[in-house]
Amino acid sequence: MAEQTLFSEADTTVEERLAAEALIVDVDGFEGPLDLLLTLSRTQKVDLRKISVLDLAKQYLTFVNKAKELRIELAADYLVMAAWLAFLKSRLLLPPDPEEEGPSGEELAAHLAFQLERLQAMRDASARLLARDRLGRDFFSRGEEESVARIKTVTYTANLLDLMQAYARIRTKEDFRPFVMDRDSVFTMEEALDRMRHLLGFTGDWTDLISYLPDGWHSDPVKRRSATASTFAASLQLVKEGKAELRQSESFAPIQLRSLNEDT
Amino acid sequence: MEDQLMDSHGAPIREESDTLFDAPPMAEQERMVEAVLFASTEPVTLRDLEGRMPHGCNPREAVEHLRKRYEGRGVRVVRLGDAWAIRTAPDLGFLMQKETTELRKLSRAAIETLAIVAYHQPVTRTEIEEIRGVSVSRGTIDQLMEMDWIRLGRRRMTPGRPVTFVVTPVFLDHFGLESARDLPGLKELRAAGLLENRPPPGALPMGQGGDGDEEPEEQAELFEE
Amino acid sequence: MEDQLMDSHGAPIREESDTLFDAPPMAEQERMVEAVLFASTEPVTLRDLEGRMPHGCNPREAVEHLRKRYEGRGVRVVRLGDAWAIRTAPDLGFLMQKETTELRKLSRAAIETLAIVAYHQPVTRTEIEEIRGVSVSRGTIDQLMEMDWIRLGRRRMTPGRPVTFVVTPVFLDHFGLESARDLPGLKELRAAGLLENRPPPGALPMGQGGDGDEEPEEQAELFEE
Repeated sequence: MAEQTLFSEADTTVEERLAAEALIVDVDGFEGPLDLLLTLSRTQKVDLRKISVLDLAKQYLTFVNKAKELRIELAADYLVMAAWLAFLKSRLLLPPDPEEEGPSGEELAAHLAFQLERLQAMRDASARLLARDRLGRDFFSRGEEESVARIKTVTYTANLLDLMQAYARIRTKEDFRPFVMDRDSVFTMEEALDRMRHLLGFTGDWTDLISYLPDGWHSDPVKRRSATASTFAASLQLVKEGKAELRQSESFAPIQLRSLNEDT
Repeated sequence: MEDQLMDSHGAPIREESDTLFDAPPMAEQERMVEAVLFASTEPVTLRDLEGRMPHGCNPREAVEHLRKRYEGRGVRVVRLGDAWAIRTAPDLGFLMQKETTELRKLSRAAIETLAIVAYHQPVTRTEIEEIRGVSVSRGTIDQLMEMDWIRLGRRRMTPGRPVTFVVTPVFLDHFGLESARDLPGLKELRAAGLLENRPPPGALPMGQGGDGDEEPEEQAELFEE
Repeated sequence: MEDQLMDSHGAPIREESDTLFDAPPMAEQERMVEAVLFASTEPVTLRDLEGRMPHGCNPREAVEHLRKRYEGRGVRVVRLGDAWAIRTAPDLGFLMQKETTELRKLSRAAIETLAIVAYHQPVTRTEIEEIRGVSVSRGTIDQLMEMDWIRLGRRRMTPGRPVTFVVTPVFLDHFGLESARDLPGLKELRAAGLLENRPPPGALPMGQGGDGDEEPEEQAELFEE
């Protein structure tokens, strides 16, 4: 950045400096860095094809520095462009490094000039478009549409925008559901506990814990895992409460559960 | 147009100096009347014509020329009270039948159903209901089929072999699409600002972050040729 | 004009022996086209004309005759893509102050985006952003689509299959263009290479905004055949 300040005062005339200040006051009016570059390029008063990209890069960097001095917040786009132009400037000023990969400074500069010329061309084109004779201002359509009411048919219409918005509406509806609603593969411990407290009354003898899994939670591995875990946790809770007891004949054998209330 | 002095009713004030300016030639006056009668939303009176045309014009004569010119043509210059208008020749009224169709907006249920068929085709009725979150009435499907915007596709190779729905060439034509695959995806809709609601950050359910809502295998089926 | 057999609704009676009757003479076909074009505020397609006119008519030829007939008159027969319409002559606009509608004010971004779509069509959103050097703001595309000046074109056959935008017949009608080929200065711009989509040498910082939110692999999957 220190390097850029070298240019900021030395290379600019009073006129240019005033112009730059006017630009800064107006910074909100620019539509992005390319637009700003195009505006700056006007101070060179030459055909865009003959523009000096190096001068333009210097002007831009001066502009960004001034904005900083005046504590004007520049959008990230402008700063990215500033960094890129600083890079371009160094490439243009330093002799080419044969080791260095990638496009040369001249190629990059030529492309930037092309982009500016293309943007200017589109600006001119839109102005020419708007200057054309226009329907409803210079020429007119039939004022009184004739309706010869003879056959009346109802046609339902919709346009593409309706269609896309309808689809968007449906698809975004889900974005607003509470998070828990989407966990349809999770069987919570509260649910398991509820279910087991209820079932325990009907089962007197030792029963496989797996048989307590709710219907529909057996086949899908994700659901089965969740239901098994919560059912097991719930059974531990019941044991702790003294309502049931658990047994397992050996490691990895089925775990069995029995109600204690039945015995007493 | 020249500046004109207007009286309190907006009609031009005739002055002696009028004769200093030549009125446009009659052929030009006829053109003017033709354009005004064509573009006006209601019949135009001679007085109104005079008010609009340059100084010194003679709309009565110009209208008369125009009326003669249109004799035997597909439209005629007709007098309605003290006003003039252009009307279709009565013998050609049979060509105007299409003008009388009444346009109505498609109902929300229908447009949503249509959107789902377009984006998810081939899609079964059950799937439509799952996506919309409400049941789809028989009438909605019937209406869309009657309009020839959707039709039956192949039966799905799943238990029950449910029928599927796909969109028709008439649909593509109406919506100016070359194919259903030209429809923008959710991300593109969002990027184009067509999605009003952005979910609050962090509240995304799993699989909603990307276009996870489009199941690849369904979509592949979608565009089978 | 000839007498025609009419049914109770005033429509000509078609008989089985359609082919026995020759199509109406060209002068009569011209009258029919004249009546239909006059009656409609919207452009009418050749296809629509053909559908309305009796069997065997040649609306293309009839409309060409009609166009010649109206040369130099107060209204003109204009071509808009494959549709036709009657519009007032632009030099008479000054007579129409009453009809002038307030043209919707477009933002600079919207106008530039419109011009880019018109001159570069079919064009993707990313390309628009590359040319303008700034991301397309939310709602700009939306607004132009709502005005029915641009619509979706074919998807680009590049990775990501991005949607493209093209201008509509309504756009052509509004700006009095026969087709997008008649855009002012199009040839010169093309000759100067300014309508090319030149890839930047290496990576440029600008115009990259739109790319991030398109997932090539998802989209490719989406539209696999």
